Amino acid sequence: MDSAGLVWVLISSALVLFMTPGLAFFYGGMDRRRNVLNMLMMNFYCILAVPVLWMVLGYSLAQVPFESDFIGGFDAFILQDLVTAGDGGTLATIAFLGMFAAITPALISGAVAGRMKFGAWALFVPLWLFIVYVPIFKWVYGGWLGQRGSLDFAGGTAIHVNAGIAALAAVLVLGRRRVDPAPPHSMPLVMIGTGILWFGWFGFNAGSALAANGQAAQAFMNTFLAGAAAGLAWIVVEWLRDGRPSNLGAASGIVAGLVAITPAAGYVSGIAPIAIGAVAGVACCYAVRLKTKLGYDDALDVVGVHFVGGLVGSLLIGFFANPTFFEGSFSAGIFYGGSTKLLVEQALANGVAIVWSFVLTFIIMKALAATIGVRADEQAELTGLDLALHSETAYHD
Amino acid sequence: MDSAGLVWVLISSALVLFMTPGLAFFYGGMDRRRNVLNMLMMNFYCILAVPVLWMVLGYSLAQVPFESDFIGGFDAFILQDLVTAGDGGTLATIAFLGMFAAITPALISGAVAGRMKFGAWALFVPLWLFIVYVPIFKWVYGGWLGQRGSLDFAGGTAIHVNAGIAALAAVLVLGRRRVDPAPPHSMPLVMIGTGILWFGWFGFNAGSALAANGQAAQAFMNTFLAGAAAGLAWIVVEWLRDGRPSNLGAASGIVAGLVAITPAAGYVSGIAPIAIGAVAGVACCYAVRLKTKLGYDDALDVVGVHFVGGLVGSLLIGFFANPTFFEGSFSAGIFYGGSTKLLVEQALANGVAIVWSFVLTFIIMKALAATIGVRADEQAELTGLDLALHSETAYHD
Amino acid sequence: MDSAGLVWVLISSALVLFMTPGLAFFYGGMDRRRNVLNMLMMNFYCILAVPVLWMVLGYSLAQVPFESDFIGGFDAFILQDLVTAGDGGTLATIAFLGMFAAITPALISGAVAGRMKFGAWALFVPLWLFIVYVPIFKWVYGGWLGQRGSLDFAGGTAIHVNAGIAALAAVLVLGRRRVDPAPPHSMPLVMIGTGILWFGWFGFNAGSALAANGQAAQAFMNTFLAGAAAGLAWIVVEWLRDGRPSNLGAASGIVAGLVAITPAAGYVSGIAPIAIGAVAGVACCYAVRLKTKLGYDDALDVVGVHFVGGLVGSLLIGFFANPTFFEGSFSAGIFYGGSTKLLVEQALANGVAIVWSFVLTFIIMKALAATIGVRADEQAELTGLDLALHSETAYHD
Amino acid sequence: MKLITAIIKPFKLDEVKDALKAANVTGITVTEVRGFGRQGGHVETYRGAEYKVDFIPKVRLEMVVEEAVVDRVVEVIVKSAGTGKIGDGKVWISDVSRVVRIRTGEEGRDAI
Amino acid sequence: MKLITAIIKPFKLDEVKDALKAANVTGITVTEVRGFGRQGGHVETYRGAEYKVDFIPKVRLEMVVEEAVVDRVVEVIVKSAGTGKIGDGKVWISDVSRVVRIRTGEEGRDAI
Amino acid sequence: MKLITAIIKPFKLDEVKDALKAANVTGITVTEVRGFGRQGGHVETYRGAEYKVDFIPKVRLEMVVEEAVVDRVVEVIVKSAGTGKIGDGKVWISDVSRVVRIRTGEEGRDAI
Ligand SMILES: Nc1ncnc2c1ncn2[C@@H]1O[C@H](COP(=O)(O)OP(=O)(O)O)[C@@H](O)[C@H]1O
Ligand SMILES: Nc1ncnc2c1ncn2[C@@H]1O[C@H](COP(=O)(O)OP(=O)(O)O)[C@@H](O)[C@H]1O
Ligand SMILES: Nc1ncnc2c1ncn2[C@@H]1O[C@H](COP(=O)(O)OP(=O)(O)O)[C@@H](O)[C@H]1O
Repeated sequence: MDSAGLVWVLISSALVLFMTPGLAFFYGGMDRRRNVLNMLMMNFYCILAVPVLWMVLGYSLAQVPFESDFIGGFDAFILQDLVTAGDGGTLATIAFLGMFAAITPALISGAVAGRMKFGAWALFVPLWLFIVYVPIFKWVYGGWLGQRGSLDFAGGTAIHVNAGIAALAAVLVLGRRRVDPAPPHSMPLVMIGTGILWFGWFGFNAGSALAANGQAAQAFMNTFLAGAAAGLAWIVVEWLRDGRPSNLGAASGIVAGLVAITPAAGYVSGIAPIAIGAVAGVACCYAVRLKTKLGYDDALDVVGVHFVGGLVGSLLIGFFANPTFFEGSFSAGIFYGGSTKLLVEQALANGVAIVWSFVLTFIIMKALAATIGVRADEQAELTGLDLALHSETAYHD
Repeated sequence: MDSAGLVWVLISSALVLFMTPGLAFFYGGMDRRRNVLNMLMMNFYCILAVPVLWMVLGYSLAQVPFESDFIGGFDAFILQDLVTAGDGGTLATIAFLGMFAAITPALISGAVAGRMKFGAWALFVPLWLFIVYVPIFKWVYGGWLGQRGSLDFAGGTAIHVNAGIAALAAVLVLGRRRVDPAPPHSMPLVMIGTGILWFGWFGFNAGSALAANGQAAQAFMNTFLAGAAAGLAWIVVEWLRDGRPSNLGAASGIVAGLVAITPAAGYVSGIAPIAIGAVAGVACCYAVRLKTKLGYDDALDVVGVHFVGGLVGSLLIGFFANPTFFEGSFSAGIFYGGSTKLLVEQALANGVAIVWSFVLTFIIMKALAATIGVRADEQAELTGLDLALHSETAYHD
Repeated sequence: MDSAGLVWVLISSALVLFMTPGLAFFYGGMDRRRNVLNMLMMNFYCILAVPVLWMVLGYSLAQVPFESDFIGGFDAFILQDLVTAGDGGTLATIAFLGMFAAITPALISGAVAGRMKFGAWALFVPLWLFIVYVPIFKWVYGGWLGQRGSLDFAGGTAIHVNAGIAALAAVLVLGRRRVDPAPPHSMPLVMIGTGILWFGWFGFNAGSALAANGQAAQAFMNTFLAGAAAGLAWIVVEWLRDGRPSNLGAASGIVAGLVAITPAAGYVSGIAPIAIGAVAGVACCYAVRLKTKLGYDDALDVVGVHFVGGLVGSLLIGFFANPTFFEGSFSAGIFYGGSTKLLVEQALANGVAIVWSFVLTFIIMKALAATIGVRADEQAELTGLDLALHSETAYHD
Repeated sequence: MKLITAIIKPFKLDEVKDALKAANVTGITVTEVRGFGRQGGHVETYRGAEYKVDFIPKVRLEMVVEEAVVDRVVEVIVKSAGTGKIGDGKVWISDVSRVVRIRTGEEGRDAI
Repeated sequence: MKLITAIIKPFKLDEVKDALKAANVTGITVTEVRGFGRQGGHVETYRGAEYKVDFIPKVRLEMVVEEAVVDRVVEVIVKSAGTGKIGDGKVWISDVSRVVRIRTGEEGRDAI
Repeated sequence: MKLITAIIKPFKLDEVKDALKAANVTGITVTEVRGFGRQGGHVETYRGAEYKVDFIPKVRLEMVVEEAVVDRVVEVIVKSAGTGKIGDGKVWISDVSRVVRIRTGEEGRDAI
C-alpha cells in the first residue's frame, strides 16, 4: 500500500471506530432514561470484546487463506504471519476490518433494547461473530458469493442485511417488552449520534476502496449525496403524511440512506446515489411501520432501517452499477447497459445471507435462552435496566 | 490531484460535514429546551437539501465554466461532464465545496431562532443558496472580485460576512421574538458543538489549500492559534469587564477567532494569527452587545460573531498578508511591505458582498413573508416550536 | 516530510485537539451538575492559553536547539526561524506537539475538580507548562533521558506519569472537598467524552510516528487493541468483584488502556498491546481505590488512571519492546531477547519525571496558595462553582 | 372540597391515570418526586465505590375533588397503584377551603 | 395562616411572579409539574408512530400567607395567570396551623 | 395526623434526612423546587448580557406524622437545616384527615 493509501485507511479506521459510540448515542437517545446506559453498554461492549477476538482469530477465519471459498483457517491466528510492520498496509487493513466486525453486532443491539440480560448479550456477541458474521463475510469478500460476481462495496449484504435480519431473529426469540414503547428520552443525544455516524460513514464507505483513488472519491461523494437524499425523502414523506417533518425523521432518513449506499458506494455514480438514497428513505420510512402490523418488537427499528435499507441498496446495484465510470471490471447494472445477471447475483447473495443469518441467529438465541436465559427479570425491566444490570443510573444532580 | 492531496481534501470534506451538526449543537444548546429541536432541524435541513441542490446545479452555477466572471452555467448540470472518476481530484473538490454550501445558510439559522416557520426556512435555504450564495461565491473565487486581487482563503467574505449580514436582513424582516431571551438550556451541548466546530474547522481552513503542502500546514497552524487567541481575548474581556470568565465566552471567542482567520488562513503567518484572533475576540465580544442598543433580535449573535468576525479577519489580511512566507503570488499586506491596495480590494469585496447579500436576502424574506408567511404563530412561539412544528419534544423520561 | 506524512501529522493534530473537549466531557459528566461548567472551563482554558504560549516560547524551550540535553532556548521564539512554509513538515510537527502541550495540564484538572479557584488554575497552567512540562519533555525527547535509551513513544512518561503525579501533588496542597463525592451527573456525557478520546487517541499515538509508515500502522493497531483489552479487563473485574459490569468501568478501562499503550505504541506488536491493556485495566481498576485508603482527594482518579496506567505501560516496554518487528534501532525487551537494561532505563526515566513533577508541582501550588490562594470559598463549593466562578449554570429550561 | 395527595411508583402512573379518568376525576397535577421510606434505597457503584441512594423515584399526584367522591377516588388509587410490594406509596387527604379556576374565575364545584 | 397553591401555565411564571411581588407576597415556592385536565394532552410523532402525551407542563406555586391577604393574592394570581384559554389552571387554599422560619426559629406572621 | 412541609437548602438534604431518620421519621417525600424569597436571586451573565434568576434551587420535604411528634420533628428540621444565613427556608404544618398505605390499605397511624 502506498503511503497516501495508508493514511486514508488509517484515518478511515479511526472514523469507523468512532461510529460505534455514535451508534450508541443514536440508540441511547431513543431509549428511555432508565435504560440508556444498558443501551450504551451493549454498544461499547462490542468495541471491547470484538477487537480482541478479531485480532486473535476472527481475521484469520474471515480471510486467511485468501483462496478458500467458504471459511478461513488458523494461519493468521494472533496475526502470527506478521513478522515485520512492513509498509503498514496489511496492519491497516486488518484494523479497518476489525472496526467493521465490531460495529456489526452493535447494530443488533437497537432491536433487543430494553429487555435483554447483559450476560446473554456478552455471550451472544462472540458467538454471533464467529458463527454468523465471519462466514458471511468470507463468502461475500473473496468467497463463493463474491466470486460469482455479486457486489458489496462496504458491507450492505455482509453487514446491514445480515445484522438487520439477525435483529429480527433475535427479537422473535426474545419476545416483546413488558412496557409500552416511549418517546426518545433525549433527541439531542440522538442527533449527536447521527452527526457522528454520518461523519464516520465517510471512512466506512470511502475507506473501503483501501486506496486513495477515484473510487474512494466517488464513494465519498455517494455517501454525502445518499445520506442527504434519504433524509430529505424521509422528511418529505413525514410532511405529506403526518403533517410535520421531524428531527428523528431526518436522522432516520440519513441513516437509511447511508445504509443503502454502503454496498453500492464504489460502483455507482452521477445521479444514482440520489436515486438510491431517495428510494431507501421512502422505503424505510414505511418499513418501520411493519413491526406494528406484524407484531414483532424491534425496539429501535433495526429491521426497518438496516435490513430494508441494506437490501434496497444492494438490489439497486443491479440497476445502477457503472463499471465504465470506475474503469472497473465488475458487471454493469441494467440502467448502464448490463443484463439482469448482476441483479440476480445480488438477490442470490442477499438471499443466502438472509437465510444463514436468520437461522443461525435464531439458534444462537434459542440456545442462550435455554441455558443462561436471555430476558432480564420483570422488576429490572419495569424499574430500569441501568440500575439492575449495571448498578448505575444515567443522570444525577 | 496527487493521492496525498486527495486524502487531505477528502478528510477535510468529512470534517466540514461534521461542522454542521456541530453548529446545530452550538446553537441548539443556547436555545430554550422547547425550541432546541427546531434549531437542530434548521441546521440538519441544510445538509439534507443543499448537497442535492449542489450536485444538481449549484456547483455548475458557482464554478463552471471557470472563465466566466459573474456566474457559471449549466455545463456541469448533474456533474455531467464527469465521465470517469479519474484520480478523484475533481470529485473531491466538488464534495468539499458542497460542504461549504451546506453550512453557510445553516449559519443564518442562529439569528432567526425561536420564531420562524419551518416551511419558510425550507424554501429560504434553496432560494438563498442560488440567489445570494452562488453569485457571491463565483465573484470571490475566480470571478471579478477575486481577479481584482482580493483574497478570501476559506470563505471569510463568501461565507461568514455573507451569512452574517444576511442574518441581519432576515431578522429585520422577521421581527423580534415575543418572549424574552433565556439563558442557554444546555451549556454542555454548546461546548460539544464548540469542540466539533473547532475540530472540523481544521478541514474547513487547511483543506482549502486543496493540496497537502506548506500552505495547508500554515493554515492549520493559524486555525489552531487564532481560535485559541480569540477565546483567550474574549474571556479576558469578560474577566475585566463582567468580573468572571465564562464557558460561553470561551466558546464564542473560539468561534469568533475561527471565523476571523478563515479568509486569512492561507495568507498570514508568524504572530499574525494570534493578532487576528485577539482583535476578533475583543471586537466580537463587544459587537454582540450592539443588538441590544440597535434593537434587532439576532437571537444567537450571528451578526456579532460571523459578520463582525469575518469582516475583521478579511480586512486584517490587508495588513498581514505575507506572500514571501508562502512563496505565493498574492499582494503583500501593509505590515509586510505592501501598499494599501490590498486593503482597498478587501474592503471593496466585502462591500459588494454585504450589499448584495443584505438586499437580496431582504427581498427573499419579504417575498416569503408576503406569500407563505415567515413567522410561526404566537401559540407555537409561546409553548414551543418543537412540538408545534415538528411534533416532537427534546427530552422525555 | 513527504506529503502523505504531512497529511497524517495534520489530521493527527486535529484529532489531538479534539481530545481536550473529549476530556472535558469525560470529566464534566463525572462531576456534579453545579460544577460541570467549571470542569469544562478548566479544560477549554488549556486549549486557549497553551497554544499561544507554545507558539511564543514553549516549543523553543522544549526543543530548540535539538542538541541541548536539558532545556532548549530562545532560538525559536515566536518560531522566528521559519521564513517560509516550506513543505509544511516543521509547521505540522510544531502544531502536533502544541496539541500535546495543551492536553497535558488539562489531565490534571480532573483531580482538583470541585474546589479550585479558577484564577489559581489560570496561573497554574502556564507555570506548570514551563516549569514542569517543558523540561521533562526535553529530557525524554532528545535530552539526557532519551539519549540513555529510555523509550516513550507518545508520552507515557512525559505526559501521563507526569500529569498523574502532578495531580497528586496538587490535591495534597489543595486539600479535600467539603462535600462528599457524588455519582456522575451525566453518564451519557462521560461516554461522549470517552468516544471522542478514543477516536482522538489514534492521532495521539499513531500520529507520533510523524510519518505514514508501518510504525504508524502498528501504533494504530495497538491503540485499538489496548483500549479494548483494558476496557474488557476492567469490566471483568467489576463483574467478578462488584457483581455487575458498568459503563463507567468500560470507559475508565478504555482510558487506562490508552494511557498504558501510549509510551509503547511504536515499540510493541503482536499480542503485546492486549497484554499491556489487560494489565493496565486490572491495575488501574484497583488503583483508583487507593485514594480512599490513603486519604487524598483525587476527585476523578487522575492518579489511579493516568499515573498508574502510564507507569504500567512504560515499564512493560522493558518486557515487550520488539525492535525486529519495526526494523528499529531501540533495545529489545526482556521477552524479546533483551537484557534488563531497557527496563532499568524505563524505571530511571519515570523516577526522574516523578520526582521533578511531584516536587515542582507541589512548590507551584504552595506558592499559589500562599499568594492568591487556591481554594474557592466555602459558599462557592457548597452551592456550585459554575455560578460562583463563571456566572453561568449548566442547564436551564 | 378535599385535596387528595398520592405517592405512587412511577411505572404505575399511566394505569392510575386511566383508572382515575374512568372514575371521572377531571384534573390531576403530577410531580416527579423522590421518596424515602420502608422500601429503603439502593446502592450504585462507580469505579468500585458504592453510593447509597436513599431516595428513590416516585410520582406524586394531587387532585382537588368534592368530598362526596373522596372515598371512591382513594379506592381507585389504592387498587390501580398497588403491586403488593413494598414502596407502593401513600395517599393522604386534607381540606381545601376554596378552589378557583383561573380561566373563568369560577369557584367551588364548578372550578374543578 | 393559609397556604395558596396555584397551577399555572409555564410561560406565565414571570408575569405572575412580578404581580405577586408587586402585591407584597414575599415568598413563593415553585415546582415544575405536569397537569392533566380539560385541556387534554397532545400527540407527538416519532417515526410515524403517535405517542399521546396526556400530561402537559405546568408550574405549581405555593405560598403561605396571612389570612387577611388571601383574597387579594388569589385575585392577583387569577388576573396575571389568565389567558382566557383552556388550561390556565387552578388556585386552591388550605389551612396552615403553624409556620416556622428555619433561620431564626420565628413563627407565625414573622416567619413568612 | 399532620403534614409537615419544609423548604430547605439543597446541600442540607442529606443532613436533614439523617436527622429525621434518627428522630424515627419513617417516610419522607422530596421534591426539587425553586424558591423566591428574601434571599433574592442571582445574576448570570451570558455574552455580557445579564439574566436575573429570581428563583433559586431549594428542596421541599413533606412528611405525614402523628400529631404527638410534630413539635419534635419541626425542631429536628430547624436544627439540622439551619445555617443561620438567609434563605434557610420554612416549615409549615397542616392537617391531614386520613392516610392510607397503598400496599396494604392500612389507615391512620399504621399507614405511616
Ligand atoms: N410519612 C410519610 N410522609 C410522606 N411521604 C411518605 C411517608 N411515608 C412514605 N412516604 C412516601 O411513600 C413512599 C413509599 O413508602 P414506603 O414506606 O417505602 O413503602 P410503603 O408505602 O409500602 O409503606 C416513600 O418513598 C415516600 O415517598
Ligand atoms: N381537580 C384538580 N386537582 C388538581 N389539579 C387540577 C385539577 N384540575 C385541573 N388541575 C390542574 O390544572 C391544570 C389546568 O386544568 P384544565 O382542566 O386543563 O384547564 P382549566 O384550568 O382551564 O379548567 C391541569 O393541567 C392540572 O394541572
Ligand atoms: N411565604 C412563603 N410561602 C412559601 N414558601 C416560602 C415562603 N417564604 C419563603 N418560602 C420559601 O423559602 C425559601 C427561603 O425563604 P427566604 O425568604 O429566601 O429566606 P428565609 O427562609 O431565610 O427567610 C424561599 O426560597 C421559598 O422557597
